[in-house]
Amino acid sequence: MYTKKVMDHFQNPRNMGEIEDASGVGTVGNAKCGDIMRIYLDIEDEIIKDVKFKTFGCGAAVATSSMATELVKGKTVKEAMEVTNKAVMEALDGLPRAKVHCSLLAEEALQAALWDYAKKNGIVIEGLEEPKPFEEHEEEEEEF
Amino acid sequence: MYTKKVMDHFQNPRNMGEIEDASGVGTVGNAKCGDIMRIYLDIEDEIIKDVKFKTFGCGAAVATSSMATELVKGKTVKEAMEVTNKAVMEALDGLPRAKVHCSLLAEEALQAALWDYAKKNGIVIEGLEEPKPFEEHEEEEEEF
Amino acid sequence: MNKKIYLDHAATTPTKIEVVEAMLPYFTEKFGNPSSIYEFSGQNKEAIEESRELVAKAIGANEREIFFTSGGTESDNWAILGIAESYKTKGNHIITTTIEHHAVLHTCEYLEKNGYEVTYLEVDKDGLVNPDDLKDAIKETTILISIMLANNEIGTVQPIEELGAIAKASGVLFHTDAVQGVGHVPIDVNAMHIDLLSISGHKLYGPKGIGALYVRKGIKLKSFIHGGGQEKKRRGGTENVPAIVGFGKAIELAITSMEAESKRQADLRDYLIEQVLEKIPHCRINGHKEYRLPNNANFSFEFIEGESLLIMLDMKDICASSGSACTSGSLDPSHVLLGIGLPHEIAHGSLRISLGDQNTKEEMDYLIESLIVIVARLREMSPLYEDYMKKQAKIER
Amino acid sequence: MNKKIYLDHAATTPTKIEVVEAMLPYFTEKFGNPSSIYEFSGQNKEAIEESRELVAKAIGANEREIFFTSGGTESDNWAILGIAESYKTKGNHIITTTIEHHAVLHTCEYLEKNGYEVTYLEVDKDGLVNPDDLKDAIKETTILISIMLANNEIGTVQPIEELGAIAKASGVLFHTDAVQGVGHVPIDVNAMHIDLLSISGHKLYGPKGIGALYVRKGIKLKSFIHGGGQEKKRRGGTENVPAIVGFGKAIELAITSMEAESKRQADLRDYLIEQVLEKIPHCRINGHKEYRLPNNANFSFEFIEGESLLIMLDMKDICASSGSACTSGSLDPSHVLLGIGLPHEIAHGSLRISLGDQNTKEEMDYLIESLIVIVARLREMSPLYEDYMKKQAKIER
Ligand SMILES: Cc1ncc(COP(=O)(O)O)c(C=O)c1O
Ligand SMILES: Cc1ncc(COP(=O)(O)O)c(C=O)c1O
Repeated sequence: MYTKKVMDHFQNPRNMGEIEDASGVGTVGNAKCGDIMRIYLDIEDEIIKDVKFKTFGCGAAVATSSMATELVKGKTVKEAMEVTNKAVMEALDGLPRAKVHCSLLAEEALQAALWDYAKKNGIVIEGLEEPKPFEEHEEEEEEF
Repeated sequence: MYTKKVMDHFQNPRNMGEIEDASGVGTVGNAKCGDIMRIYLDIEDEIIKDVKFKTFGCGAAVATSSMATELVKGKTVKEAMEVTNKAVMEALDGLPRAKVHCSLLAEEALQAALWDYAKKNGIVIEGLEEPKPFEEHEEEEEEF
Repeated sequence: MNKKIYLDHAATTPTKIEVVEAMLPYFTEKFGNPSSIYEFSGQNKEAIEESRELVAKAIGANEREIFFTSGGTESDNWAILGIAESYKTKGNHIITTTIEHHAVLHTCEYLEKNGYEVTYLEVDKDGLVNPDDLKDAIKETTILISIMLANNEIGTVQPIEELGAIAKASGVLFHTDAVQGVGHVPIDVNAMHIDLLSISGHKLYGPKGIGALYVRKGIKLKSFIHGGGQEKKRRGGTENVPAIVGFGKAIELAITSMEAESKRQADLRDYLIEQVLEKIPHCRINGHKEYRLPNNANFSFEFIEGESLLIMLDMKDICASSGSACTSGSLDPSHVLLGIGLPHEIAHGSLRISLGDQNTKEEMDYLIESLIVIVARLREMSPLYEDYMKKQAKIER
Repeated sequence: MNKKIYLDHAATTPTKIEVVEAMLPYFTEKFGNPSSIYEFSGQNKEAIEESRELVAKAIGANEREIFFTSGGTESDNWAILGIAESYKTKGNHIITTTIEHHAVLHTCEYLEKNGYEVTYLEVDKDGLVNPDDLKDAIKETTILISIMLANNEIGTVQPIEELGAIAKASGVLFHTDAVQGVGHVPIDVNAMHIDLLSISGHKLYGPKGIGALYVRKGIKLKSFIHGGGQEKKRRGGTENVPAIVGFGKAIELAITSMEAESKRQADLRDYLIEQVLEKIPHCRINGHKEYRLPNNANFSFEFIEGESLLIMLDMKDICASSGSACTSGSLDPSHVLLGIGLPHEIAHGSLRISLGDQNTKEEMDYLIESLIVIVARLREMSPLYEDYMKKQAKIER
């Protein structure tokens, strides 16, 4: 079901962990859908010096967050803005159709972390939109 | 599907053939339903001295006519009147449910032959009813 | 002769050894549920998709248009009931023929009891549908035409391409029951304008209990069996992996050998027909002389009845059939033989010989000899023959 | 460990060698169509009837009440759609539960779209139906109650006898999906007042693609698959003889070994549950503690997600499932886990272990060790766990 690359990133996730006093942290997704991603950025002089992630989710969720961190590590903030879900998917040699949303989540997590960094530093990153606020628990009442 | 007795009477039908100038001949059934039986009786002094049959029909039809002739051969007319479809079925160790009508046909053929004998000789056989006239081809129009 | 001479391949075929061998690992080793997530089951998913491709290829379809079912009967039911339901806002009229298999006929009768209108096209004496009749039958409310590709009793092969073109020109969906056709005659769903097509595994040396329905891309078709997400959510139920694998293997083998086998069997068939007609009086062949399955010969012998004939053939180790296997045991003669206009008493005396890939010319000779003896014997026993002979004698005098 | 540790017997079971051996002759030698008239096919008819007796015996039914189908899904569809149609003049209300298999749920949803009313009984936190709820739900128009005997995900076994008695007292027909129950817990259709019961072959070490529906004598049940005269005209389609024979053999073996195997597997299960609950924090067991299938254990591990867990187990050669096999791949957590009131995030972290006759204590130990490592690893990766730990730290400070 998953490509070799996905399995590799799932089994050996790169940059898993957290960064204390990170320049920016972004958390997206919700437990209701079964995916939560958190990305930590350590940015110095507009360069992403370090990046870590934590993910609650399926194999694809783990792999896409791992790959997303790989793709932005050492890059400038501007370059990081170009890491789209498509780029993540391509780097993983593709995802099953039902799992494409994971790559979107990875893109969102990254952008949420960048937003946090921008906000903390009072700067504006071109093209970056404010992420939806993260709610760990579901907002709505259970349907069942 | 058939008992050994049925198969034996089908494979080696007893009294198959015709009797010229028979004392009585009865033909019943119709080709539409796929069964026609004809029984020939040679009766002398109220005793069935010889009996033959011809049958167009399935294995059970052949076997029941064969058995019916066996059961009446050498018997008196009165005794022959007691050869019912049940007697024929029992003598054959039973018939599949879908084939019970064959044994009825055998009884009818026998009674039709007796009726013919009675008519030719102007006598009345107690309990014997006039058989339905035999029509080789269907009376009604084809439905198809 | 000592071994069985099996001449009833239209009823069912033996599963080929290669097919059984292809199936075996999926019972005991690769037994996983294809819907499971672990790798051990992934191989089963792949095996299913390989089979789907093989089935698709056999009829010129795309693999995404193939849905596995439990057999030809389910495929027919699904196609007809599914379209009836999915297109009920468009209309309630269905066209079929009088000589379809019961899987189609009884399904149509069921629909008739539920507010649908069904036209049963008659066929000519050879079993052919007249394309003009089809044209005339189509109306505003017609949502489906279901005409079998090849008849299971008399072997007549319909002008499917022409019928399909008519359906297409009228914008009506076209289903064909190709259970007897696949593996015997070339089929291309696109060239023939077929929208839905039923196949069964056990008629082409595959296992029983497996079949497929081809559904042209874009056609709405309601699920018939509701359940899990299998078959793209269109047919619930844990996939019958071994049978699907066997089905794929069987159809691949059938298509590969089709040209040569069809020719070989048609030659045997022609020899059989010629000999029987020559050597047995009061006998006719049913079905079309030319547009007929390569492996089918259907005879009617006057004055005798089919079941007796079958039992006597069985005593000579010959397995054959009289009308469809499904109808034997019933009292009515086959609706197909009545449908081509045979009178009841002739229909009762029918014999279907359906050849397979193991049959030989020697077996045909043995069959012919056996038939000569048996038919004569049964006629000797037949009051109808007696009457006929007496009539003839009178005429000659 | 090198060989696969298969712990997903609720998804499907390997076909037993004895079962495959019983089936084999019916593919290549005794391949005849049971509806055919010749002796060669007679043996197949007999084989089918022998299997029918074995299936009947397993549930205390009469063999004339057993109808073969293509699997559990078809049996469920037939029971529900058939009764809905046959009794529609009596009423249009059906009662079922929120935790049924999709074969039942999706069929009920289909009926809802077609003028029927369906009540979905909720279950308690252990998955049990409250008999009083059932009593309250029955009304004038109720024609069918369909409640599964044992749940495929959490293993909860319903008080079927009590529920059946309520149905009977109300004069409502009672169907139970016993696909997961047969061969694991004793079943008697009479003592339990069951009118219709679904079984599937591949859940009890028989082949896939075969199942049965028990229909109590006297119950009107419309055909679901229309076709030839098979199964007393109630289910068309050439009989899947090899699968029927295998099914019979499998159910016979299952019933013979049931008492001992259930005990053995329940012991393993209890050991597993005890160890996991003891050794892994933030973990709960789903389903009823006592009224549960002997081979089922269903855990929820907080802060982690099921698919990752399954893949990591798979990497250790352990085959297990998270919710039903059918639902994996979808985004929603299992309706059963939601049905017993689990919040979404807990439901996502569920693991179903279903034992089989080959599993050993050593395998349980290996599973436990693997789980300890994997759960810890996934929690290490989980932002939810991070947040939880930080909260705890704050509280402790
Ligand atoms: C023309 C035709 N359609 C449908 C069927 C039904 O196929 P199955 O027996 O696989 O359900 C058959 C054979 O029985 C057939 O000959
Ligand atoms: C409770 C239950 N009902 C029905 C089914 C469907 O059975 P099958 O896959 O044989 O169609 C299953 C298994 O998938 C099940 O667990």
